[in-house]
Amino acid sequence: MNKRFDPSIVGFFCNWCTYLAADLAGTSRMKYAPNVRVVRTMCSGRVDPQMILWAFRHGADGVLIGGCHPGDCHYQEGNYKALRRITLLRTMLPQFGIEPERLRLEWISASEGERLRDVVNEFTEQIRRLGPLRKEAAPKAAMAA
Amino acid sequence: MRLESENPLTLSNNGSSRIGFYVCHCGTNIAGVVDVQALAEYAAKLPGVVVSREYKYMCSDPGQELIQQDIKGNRLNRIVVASCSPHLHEQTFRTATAKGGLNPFYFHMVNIREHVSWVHEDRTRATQKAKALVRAAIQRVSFHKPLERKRVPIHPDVLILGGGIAGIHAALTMADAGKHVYLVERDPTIGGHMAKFDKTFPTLDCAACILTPKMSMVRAHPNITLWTYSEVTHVEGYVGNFKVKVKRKPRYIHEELCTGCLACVDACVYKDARYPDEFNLGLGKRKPIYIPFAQATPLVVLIDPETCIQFKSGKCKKTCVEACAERRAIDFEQREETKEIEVGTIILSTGFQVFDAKRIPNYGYGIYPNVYTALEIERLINASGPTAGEVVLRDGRKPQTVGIIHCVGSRDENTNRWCSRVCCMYSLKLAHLLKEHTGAEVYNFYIDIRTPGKGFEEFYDRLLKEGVHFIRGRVAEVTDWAMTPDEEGKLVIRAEDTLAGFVRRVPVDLVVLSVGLEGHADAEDVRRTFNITCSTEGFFLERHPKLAPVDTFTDGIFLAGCCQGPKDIPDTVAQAGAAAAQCMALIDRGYMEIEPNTAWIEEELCSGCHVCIAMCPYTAIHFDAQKKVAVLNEALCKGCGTCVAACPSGAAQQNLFRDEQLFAEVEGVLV
Amino acid sequence: MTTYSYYPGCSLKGTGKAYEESLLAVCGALGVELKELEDWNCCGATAYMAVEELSAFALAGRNLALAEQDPVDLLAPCSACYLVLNKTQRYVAEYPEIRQKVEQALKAAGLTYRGTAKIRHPLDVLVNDIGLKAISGKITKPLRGLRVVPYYGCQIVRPYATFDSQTHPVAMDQLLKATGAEVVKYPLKTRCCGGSQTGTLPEVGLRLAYILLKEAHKRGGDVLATVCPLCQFNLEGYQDKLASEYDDFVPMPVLYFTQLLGLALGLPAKQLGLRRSLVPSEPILARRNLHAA
Amino acid sequence: MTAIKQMMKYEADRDKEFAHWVTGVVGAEKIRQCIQCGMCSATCPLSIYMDYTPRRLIHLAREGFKQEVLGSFAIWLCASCYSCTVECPKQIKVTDVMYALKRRAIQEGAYPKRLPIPVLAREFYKMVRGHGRITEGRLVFNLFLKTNLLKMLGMTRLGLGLLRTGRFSFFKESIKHRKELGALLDAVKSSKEVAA
Repeated sequence: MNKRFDPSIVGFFCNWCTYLAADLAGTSRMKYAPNVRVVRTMCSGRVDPQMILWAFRHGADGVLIGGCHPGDCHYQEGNYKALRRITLLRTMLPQFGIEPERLRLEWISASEGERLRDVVNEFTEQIRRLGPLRKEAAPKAAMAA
Repeated sequence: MRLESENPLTLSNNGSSRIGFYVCHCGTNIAGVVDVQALAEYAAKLPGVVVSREYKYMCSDPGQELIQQDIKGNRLNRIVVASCSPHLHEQTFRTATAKGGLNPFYFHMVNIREHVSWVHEDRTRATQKAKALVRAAIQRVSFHKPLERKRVPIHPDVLILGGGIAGIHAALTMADAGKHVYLVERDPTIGGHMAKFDKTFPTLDCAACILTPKMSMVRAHPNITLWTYSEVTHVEGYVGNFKVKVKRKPRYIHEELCTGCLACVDACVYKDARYPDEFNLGLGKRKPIYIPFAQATPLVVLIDPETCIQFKSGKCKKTCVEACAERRAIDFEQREETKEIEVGTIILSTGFQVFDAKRIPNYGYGIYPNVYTALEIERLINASGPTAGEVVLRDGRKPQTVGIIHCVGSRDENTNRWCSRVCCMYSLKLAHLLKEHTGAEVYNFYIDIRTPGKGFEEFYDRLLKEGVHFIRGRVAEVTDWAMTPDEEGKLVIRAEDTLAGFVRRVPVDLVVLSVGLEGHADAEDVRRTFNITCSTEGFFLERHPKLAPVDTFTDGIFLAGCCQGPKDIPDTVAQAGAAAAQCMALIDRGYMEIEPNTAWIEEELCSGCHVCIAMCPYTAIHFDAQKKVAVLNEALCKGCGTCVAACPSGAAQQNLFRDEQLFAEVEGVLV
Repeated sequence: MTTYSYYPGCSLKGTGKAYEESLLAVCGALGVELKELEDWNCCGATAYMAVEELSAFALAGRNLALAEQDPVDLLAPCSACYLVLNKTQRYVAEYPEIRQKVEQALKAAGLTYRGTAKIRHPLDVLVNDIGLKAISGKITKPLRGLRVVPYYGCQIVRPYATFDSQTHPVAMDQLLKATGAEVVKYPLKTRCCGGSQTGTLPEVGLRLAYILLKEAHKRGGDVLATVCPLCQFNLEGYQDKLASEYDDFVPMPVLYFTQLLGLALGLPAKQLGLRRSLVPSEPILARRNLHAA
Repeated sequence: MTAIKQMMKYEADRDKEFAHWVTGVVGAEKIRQCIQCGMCSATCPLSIYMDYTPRRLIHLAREGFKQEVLGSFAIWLCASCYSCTVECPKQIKVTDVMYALKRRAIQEGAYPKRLPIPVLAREFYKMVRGHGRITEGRLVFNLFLKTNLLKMLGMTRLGLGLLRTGRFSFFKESIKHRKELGALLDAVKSSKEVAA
């Protein structure tokens, strides 16, 4: 009976939407996988691609970024900028030996506690299926960070 | 490559930081799931940690004392508290840190309640996650720098959006306190839903009698600028300094010239009213030139271009203009105009809309003429309503039996899940009034009777005494399909009498649908315009259900009334008062301290690549041609950090979210 | 020429023969090709599903698996079949435990299931694929003056109203209007006919049929139009019994909507199985000067 | 003189296993959220005949009053019209719950003796197992033979009518791949035994 892989995932959550959705999930006592560890930023636009690679380098098996729905950004359009960066980065990840599926950007508003729960569970499962980030991948990522 | 050289771990224990760590039990809220003992022991061993304690309630005075004493006693220079969400108590602990003599921004908070103990069940794994988050915070806090809070002045004027009872009460409260209020209302008159009601529960005092005096006070008040038939189209700025654009729709009447004599209305070429009037929900008729109702405020007529001959064909005798020859108030050329105002605080009191009964076809609304919504009945029994208080069916008969169906569009996964909170009481009220007006036999079909307010249960008791029937069961359908002779020509209501345990068919003449309350169809647009949040149900979201019930997540914007969720008049007025008080607290202090999370640019690192300039949504960054570097204007920066993420050379940095702080945190959650 | 795979179900080969005949005739006249599903089996039937759910899912599953082998939509005229096939598809998708058992059973029968079949009802196809416009264009003998009561019954709108309103369906109303008939306003159009009960609890089934027919007559209907062989059988088959039990009962012909459409398209009575009625419709048609070709 | 029966219930009268079972039934996922509004009963065309309305059955079942539920005649009245399922404000699939109760009652032999339901099921199964299709005429015929002839005789006029109009065929409808179909049904049976 081998212990099943328990991925560690870094979540960069926007202070105005996804972070509050996580608070809401809490006050509503929803239950979800404990694998995502949240780092709060004021806006998904603050999430620097190097920060994501840094996370992969230091042992993250997946990275989840939570921002406001299109048109709802607290700072007008930081979420769009995040979208552009993440899309670009996803295309580069394979060069570091990292499957693009390990990086995900989701729009989760402050009222979507249930959605947060589902996204976290679903993403955790996805990463579990992908397995641990291959050892040789990390150093490659490090070069970039 | 930036951080290759300086690994946060080595930096974080350069000996300089003396960290105090505190984990809160929050009673059993946290301790019940997270092993706080183990957590404190774990933190104690982390580099830089000098003190590590667990305590029942960190937010309590003794809890905060603890921090202050340790700062002094153990010469702490960094504080980390693991408890609830920073949105709840970050301020509390920053203040405690400051009281201890440290710069409040040497503090960092870890959320192990909302994000851990309340959402996870497995004690081991929850504790494990908590440890990771704590380690991250402890690594991060070493990189914190002392910061000064920025103070922004609060413009003394206030904008109130929505002129129902909530907006009216808030406006008067502040105007009486000497604040200048802009009250903006979408309809041609203020008064909102309350103006349509006949009586109010449970006291049965007439709505108009208590509302209309307040309406005219608004009109007369020197400190209130009343803009009806107007909408807010654009909002920019932030707490203390909002710039707002207000669109004033044309009435085709010069408000300041109209005396409300209504001569024009009488003079209209249409001798009698023929168009469904909005105020009476189409139960009455109006002319193309009209006032919504007798006590409309302001008492200024308006012209509806959809129905006015002059607008449709341009060939009208314009008898109305003749009638107003003296004052020349009528102006077919009037155009929409836009006002720009500056205010420091905003109250949203945009109210609600009633559930559209057509969405439940089984109840026959719009199919059978004698099925009405509760709001329509309010107009029918209202002495100033279309029938002058006569409750008659569409064919003129007086109803002998009435069925009131509760929870229409409430407590139903197929339409709206929530309880609309006021329907039970207004249904009881209507039951009483209908019995009083018509002597009819009245049946209430309810799921549960909810009468938690002051004097509510007593009112319920009164209705029981009056012999109103109460049948506990959700109605399945209203139909004109008769099974027995006495059902012929009636509307038959079918429901299970759940207390009796069998299904009943009750033939009635009049069906009243107690429709629920929901957020306005365009609440989403308003939410966007003001940059606030909606709850899942489509009502505006308060900052905290208990501790900040009228605040929003946007500083300086407050909520009052049903736009935040269904509530009755007493609660609405109370909330409006609270919102007014919140505004005045800000105004009278004169300034607001805001998060010092602004960005800045390290000149010597800046390569002058312009990337950040394009990024900034507030044009806070410009290029210094001499120095060939980007320069950031702190006053304009709102602290999103987008420029920081974009800067290729690491010259752009953000207070409270510096690269090394975030990198250390990321590493911390992972080690 | 639009083509559909056609799943008759047991009733259309027995008590519902007239439905099959009229359906095939109408489709022929409208240029719709129906290919009978090769080696189809009993759908599993609601009555059976109630007591043997899994076997029913498996039986329906076989039909779906067979249908998937052809990309065209699957036409299921019997409401019971329509429901069971739909329900099976949804539940197999919704409940892993059911999926696993059904797939396993199909494997034993050498079949695989993907859940891609699109299950359609003729009413849906006629109104939404062929279109009322095209149909009214082909009407040669409009049913002027004939007062038709549109009766949908339960299982084409409940619980899966895929092409019409669950509570107030209108598709058949529109189609009948297109035939020139006068459509009676009928609040019981989706009320259960009790068909599945008549076999086991006659008094109950009969009572429900009585309620429907009585109201239909009260509202001035000449004939009642159905979309389901079970409803048709239950509403027509026991009218002599109803007459003997309820003195205010007046018999009424119960026709398939396809039979009425066929008449309007000028198709011969023989092709429409009109003579298979137990309550003959000829008298009322004659009274309204409508004679089948 | 009518016998006096104790109506009051002791906690010990609750069958917790049954209560647990019903919450696990397919379609009954939300049965605990029932607010007893009675929509299911009110919308049910058969509830006019029911000893316990669907609403009461739901509550009795989730509280574990097994005798009352399985002994109730109401569960046999369900005509599969799905009104309750569609209208339930808590989205409980009441029809499926009724089905599950029927099945449980049959398992435990707790069905009204006057009902030919198990016979019907058996006959139906035999015919499908054997031929893959139902020849209605034969099914009804066998069914009536195995239950009560009287009812059958009462129906002769209908029978004759159907014969006359060629709707009552005795000719066996049948599929080609009977062996496969047999295998399919056996597979279901065995999978059930595994489950049981």
